[in-house]
Amino acid sequence: MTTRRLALPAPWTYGFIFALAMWIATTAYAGFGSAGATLSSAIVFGAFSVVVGTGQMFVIASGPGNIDLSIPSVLTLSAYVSMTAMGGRDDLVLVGLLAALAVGAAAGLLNFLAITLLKLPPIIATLAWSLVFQSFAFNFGGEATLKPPLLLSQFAVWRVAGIQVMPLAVIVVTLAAAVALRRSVWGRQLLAVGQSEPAAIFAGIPVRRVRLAAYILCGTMAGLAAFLLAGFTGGAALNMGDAYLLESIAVVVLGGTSIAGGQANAVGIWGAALFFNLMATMLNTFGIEVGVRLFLTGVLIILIVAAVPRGRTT
Amino acid sequence: MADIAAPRPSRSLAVPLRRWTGVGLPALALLIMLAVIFWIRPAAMSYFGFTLLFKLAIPLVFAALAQMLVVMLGDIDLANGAFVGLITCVSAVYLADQPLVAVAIYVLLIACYGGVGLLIHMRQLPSIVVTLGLSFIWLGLAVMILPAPGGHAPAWLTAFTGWRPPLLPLPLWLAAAAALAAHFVVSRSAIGAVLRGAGANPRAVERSGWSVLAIRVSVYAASGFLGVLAGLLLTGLTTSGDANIAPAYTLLGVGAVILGGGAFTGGIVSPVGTVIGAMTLALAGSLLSFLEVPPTWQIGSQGFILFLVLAGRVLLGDKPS
Amino acid sequence: MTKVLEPARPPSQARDAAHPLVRMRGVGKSYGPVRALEAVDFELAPDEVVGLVGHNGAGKSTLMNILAGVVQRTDGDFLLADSPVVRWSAADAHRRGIRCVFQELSLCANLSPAENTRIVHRNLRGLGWRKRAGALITASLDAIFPGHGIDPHQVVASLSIAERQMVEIARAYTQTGEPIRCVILDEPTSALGHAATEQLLAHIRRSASNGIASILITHRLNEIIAICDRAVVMVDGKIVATRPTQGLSRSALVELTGHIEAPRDRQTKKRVAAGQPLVDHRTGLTQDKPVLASAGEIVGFAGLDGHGQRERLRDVYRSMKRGHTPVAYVAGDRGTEGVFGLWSIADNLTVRSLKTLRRGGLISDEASRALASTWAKKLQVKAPSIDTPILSLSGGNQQKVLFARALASDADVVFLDDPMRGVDVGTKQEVYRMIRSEAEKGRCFVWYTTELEELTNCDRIYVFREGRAVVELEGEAIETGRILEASFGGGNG
Amino acid sequence: AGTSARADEGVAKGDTSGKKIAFSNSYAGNSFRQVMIKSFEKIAAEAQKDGEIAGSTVVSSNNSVTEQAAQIQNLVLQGYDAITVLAGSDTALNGAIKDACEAGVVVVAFASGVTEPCAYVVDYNLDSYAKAELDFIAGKLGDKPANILEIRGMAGDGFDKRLHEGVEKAMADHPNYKSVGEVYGQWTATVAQKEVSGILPSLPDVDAVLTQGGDGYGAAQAFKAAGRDLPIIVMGNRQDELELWKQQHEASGYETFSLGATPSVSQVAFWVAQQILAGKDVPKFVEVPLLQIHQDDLDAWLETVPEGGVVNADYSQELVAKIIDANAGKTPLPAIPAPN
Ligand SMILES: Nc1ncnc2c1ncn2[C@@H]1O[C@H](COP(=O)(O)OP(=O)(O)OP(=O)(O)O)[C@@H](O)[C@H]1O
Ligand SMILES: Nc1ncnc2c1ncn2[C@@H]1O[C@H](COP(=O)(O)OP(=O)(O)OP(=O)(O)O)[C@@H](O)[C@H]1O
Ligand SMILES: [Mg+2]
Ligand SMILES: [Mg+2]
Repeated sequence: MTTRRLALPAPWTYGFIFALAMWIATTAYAGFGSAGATLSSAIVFGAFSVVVGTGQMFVIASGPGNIDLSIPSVLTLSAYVSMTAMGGRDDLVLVGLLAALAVGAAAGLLNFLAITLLKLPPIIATLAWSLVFQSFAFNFGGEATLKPPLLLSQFAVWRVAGIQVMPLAVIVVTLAAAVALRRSVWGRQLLAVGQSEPAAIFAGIPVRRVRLAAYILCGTMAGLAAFLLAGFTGGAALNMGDAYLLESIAVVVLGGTSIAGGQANAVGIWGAALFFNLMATMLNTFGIEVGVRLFLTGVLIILIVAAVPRGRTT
Repeated sequence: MADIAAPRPSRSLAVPLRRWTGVGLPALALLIMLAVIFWIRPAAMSYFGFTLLFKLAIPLVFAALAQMLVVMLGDIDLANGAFVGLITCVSAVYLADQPLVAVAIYVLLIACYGGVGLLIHMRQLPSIVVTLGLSFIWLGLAVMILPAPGGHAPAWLTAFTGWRPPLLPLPLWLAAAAALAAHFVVSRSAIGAVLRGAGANPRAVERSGWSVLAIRVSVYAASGFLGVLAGLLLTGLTTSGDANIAPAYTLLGVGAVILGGGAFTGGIVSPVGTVIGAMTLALAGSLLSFLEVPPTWQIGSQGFILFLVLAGRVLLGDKPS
Repeated sequence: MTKVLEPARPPSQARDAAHPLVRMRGVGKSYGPVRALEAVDFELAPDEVVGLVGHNGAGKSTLMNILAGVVQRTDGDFLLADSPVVRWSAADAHRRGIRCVFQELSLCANLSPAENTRIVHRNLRGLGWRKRAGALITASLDAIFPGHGIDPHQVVASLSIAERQMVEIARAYTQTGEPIRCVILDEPTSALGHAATEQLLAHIRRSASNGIASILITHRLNEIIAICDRAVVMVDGKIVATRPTQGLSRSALVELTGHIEAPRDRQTKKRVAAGQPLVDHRTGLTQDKPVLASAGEIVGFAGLDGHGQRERLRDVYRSMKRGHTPVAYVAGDRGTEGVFGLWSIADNLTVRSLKTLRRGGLISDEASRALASTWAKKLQVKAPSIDTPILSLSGGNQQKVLFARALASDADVVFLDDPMRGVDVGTKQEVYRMIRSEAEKGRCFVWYTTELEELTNCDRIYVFREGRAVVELEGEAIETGRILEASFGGGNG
Repeated sequence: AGTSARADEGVAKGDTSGKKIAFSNSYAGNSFRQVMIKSFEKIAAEAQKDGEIAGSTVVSSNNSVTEQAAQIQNLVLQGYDAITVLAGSDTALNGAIKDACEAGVVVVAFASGVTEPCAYVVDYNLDSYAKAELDFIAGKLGDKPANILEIRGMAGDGFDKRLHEGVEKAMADHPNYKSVGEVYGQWTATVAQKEVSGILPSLPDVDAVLTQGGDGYGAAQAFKAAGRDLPIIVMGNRQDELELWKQQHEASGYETFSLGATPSVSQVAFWVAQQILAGKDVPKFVEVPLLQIHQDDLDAWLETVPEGGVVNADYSQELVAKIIDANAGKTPLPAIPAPN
């Protein structure tokens, strides 16, 4: 009695498959000459979503209910602090990077403290902090866009042999995250904590430290994204992070990470990020009316989650 | 039989405390905020003042109750705010002149909500992403129906939202009615027990012969219905429709549910707490304008108010949710 | 301990063998390639008490779940009161008077016992339903567990595991419409204390004389011999023997399950000269003895259920978790405190040993698999491979994996939190042996158990009363009578 | 039209020293709005010092129209005599504004198309905004066929819709111009850059880009990243846009045009409110001039803008009175003079 089952692709590949479909549809519509440029633009902007998504993934994987809604404001605040620290000087670029990462890490720490000390659900704690961080950014010179040093702007668009370096760097980050999840002690412990906190306690895992690291990493990733994004788009602006609130969650879940925690996929985030960017490009290219565009966006998101096969969990 | 009846001293206290913190804490926060406002502006302590203070909290109350139903099942609805926006558009465009069309659209939309529940259940999908996608669908539909803010509310609707009933201002009557009705259905009724059970342990409820599928579909539809009510009230208050009017309701609603003692684990919600939580959050925004906080700190102060109110739960030794 | 139950046994010829309540013919169940049940024939008379025994993973729960309508059989026929059953669901089973207390707790923790009762009774509604439901469950609890002290309107989450189990059992015996014909109890006693167990067993017998048949699954074979009319033995998805319990001996029953009962050997081994104790935990409460344990020692926590043994065990674990002595913990409540449900056997087994499995900073796959297969083999985990998802194992086998996790680690002190819950007789014997041999190698065990007999494996025990370790017994002094006496406050307590 | 001297021409001198004026702002999350708030606070503080008013306040809601409506109601309760409103929605505040009017409060809505008739509206003429954009393009490209990319704001928003309608009207005058694409940039440089980058590969040569403010720099970055020549991108008075324009002009003679609202429109609203309280007869709609920057004034304007900021200019009470009079008398609006 052998039951043959159709070999379906793994859940995390669906982002890539859908992204490919959008890419083909776009280029078929606009002419195949545009294929390369369309893809490379999706990769560049996808890279920013991937950075914030990777951070969000660690948090989401750390257990049901864990989520970081403060990413957009942490991103904005980090960008302001970092640009201020550099003051447009090329020799301070490293200082700026460290400043962005430090602000992100501190924000992650504050999020975690509110969650543990005040015993707030993460969704509320990070929301409340995000309001506070936003105020910090307002007070940090919100009346102007702070400009990045030339060196940073150049790095953001730097190409070697026609290939842009920044997305490559982000791919390295993704691979590191994937290895950390599979092969590092912290990564395994994170997935254990995400599946069951009591079981993790009794398996000797320092639950709090593991989760703290996840939140700090998430903030740090937002800081990194802030640094790169400010370099790429010409500075720190108050609303630069807004687009990444829902997108950071969506790319993680569509990328094959379980929202209930305990299971994560770093590579899949790329597929989901490409899907999102190419979907927007496709709908823009088709020139459909905006209401229909939004409608189709929603339908496609639901379609892709519904298409992913999953066993009925009992 | 000493072994069975072993005393557990903490337990007898913990439960009423938990129940109390669900309703009492936001209620206390609400009273403190009101006290501050009245202290700054005694004139606000009047029928007229109460009406103005709470008028715009009422649609949020209904939106929060809609969110509460979904949270009760262990899910979350990120499309709640967009849906309320869509309802204001439908109402502002059709309700005055073609009421039957409007009602038909409401029914269809409620059915869609039920369908989303069906999809989530059948395919075991994470509600957070499905409703995220759904929010784009609602917004898209709203923009198709009403490309820019406008339209007009039917006279009877604006008359209703502007009505001045005896004894208490309309917002308080509506909030009390909503809280009592929801409390009766969710916390007291026989079917309410099954619904909350299905949120906490669907397997056990399924094993007792209930269809959790049917439960999820009907609860989502009920949530859609409350969303329609929220949208209608909002249309009446603003006399028009706007696709982007209420995105903030999504997270405010979630906040109200949690503030009111609800938990994301499913099955733990308090309708009365949610209603008071919604009014508290709505008033928090107002408090800031009374306190004349500097503009750059206004947003941050809202965060701190949230911390203050919720930190009360820790002081009272409540369990994390 | 079960002597009270003997006289209740009715004459077995009173049963109408020609018209059984339930008749299963060639029932089978496959989970993909896993054959959980193979052509099982099973019958139950209307007033019979049948005991179902077998090793972990034998298929007992699967068979009962089919009867209760929550699992669909893949082949075979099924007749209920002589009429064939085609479509069968949990609701159908309930309607026809078949109730089941499942192996995993099936209460909604956020609801009160009264509300949980309402969930199984569709006609408990309308005005005053809450009061009626409360009265119903209280009456049932009073009938089965007199003196239970459970408030029917307080949320289940605040009840102890034993109390929840009582509520769930009592709920199965509540009746509003259709009379109850049969109650299936899948390891109901594994979470109950002694007194409650005895009350339950007595109630099962009483119900049988009132025409309610019962099927009892338990690994405590004495319970089967004490109250069942018939013992049905399962091995590897098949029924291999059916025996009347009259005159059946425990060891004969063990043998039928494919195990051999080892003689109860108590080797009084030479204690390692106690140097610095590994465990030294003091609370500062009056009359509370410090909990001490040295390398090579097996220390037990005894006492009546709910007198603070588990809490103390956890306190000791928590206080040592951050210290220098490596510790491990084997949870008895494996569903919530033990297994990582998304992971395989290997992942579950190695999670406590990750740090030692690093090669050059990263965890080595090879080393993990080697560790996992060694220990899965040692504990005879019944599974196709170490990559099998842990949740597809039977409960007892999951427990073995948790044991293996602790033993495979570098822990010097292993805490056992009633770890034999739902473990079959054969496995228990092996695990006892393993614990002793590990202790001889210098490990220290702190062992909380609800099964008094298990305490004879300990070198020393603390008997708890009202949250304090009041009496310490050592060596030959550890025997049931002394323990009970100390638990109730006799002796020197 | 009536060019005769009107009785109430000039600054009304009624006593407003006991009056309080509030500013209800829908959103504070970008630098334009931050400057707008600062401009209001500055002028209100000066006016208070000069004894023109008794007090002022600013409240911002976080892009939540319902919260803004509640705040307007609170301002009424707090006893403000006039409320200037930058509305988050053209219609959703109607209920709250009507309540305020009924409570005797002067409501001046600005930079938004509030439809409640009791409110005074201070706004730009968005048709002329769009017309100015296309007129400039036509001046450069003539009437030969050209491809136009339009960057819009946010779907479902009133400002976006009205400006887009203006664009459609203006485009009708240039039948050879073809709209080749339309993206939504949310008035945010990063979003605009992303959306334009996405659609650009599929577009033919783009000759001109229409913007709504806050999105020109992002669009330019997208063109640069795609390795395309910069088309005529109508700028929106941001410093980075002007800087880029200047660099491109010096490098390759690039020429464009910049126009937009000034954040200090909040000051216009403030003075309009004050003048109404002072008894001036103010028309229900007060059009404010857009600030336009041409190649010749570029350097002068650039001098005045802080790095990364927005071009701004203070409005004095006299200037606002002149604007009101021009509106009342249907005479041309006084232009905002270039700094020199
Ligand atoms: N005595 C206790 N009672 C109730 N909950 C506790 C207790 N001790 C710990 N916890 C909870 O269990 C979780 C994990 O606790 P644990 O002792 O494993 O901490 P930890 O992560 O090891 O800490 P650290 O990182 O400081 O080593 C925490 O969320 C904590 O709130
Ligand atoms: N959902 C499932 N998927 C795959 N295999 C399963 C599933 N449920 C049970 N099995 C397999 O079916 C077999 C019988 O399991 P069952 O739970 O009936 O055993 P049991 O006799 O009740 O054991 P225990 O005494 O440990 O409870 C086991 O080999 C188990 O691994
Ligand atoms: Mg079983
Ligand atoms: Mg078992």
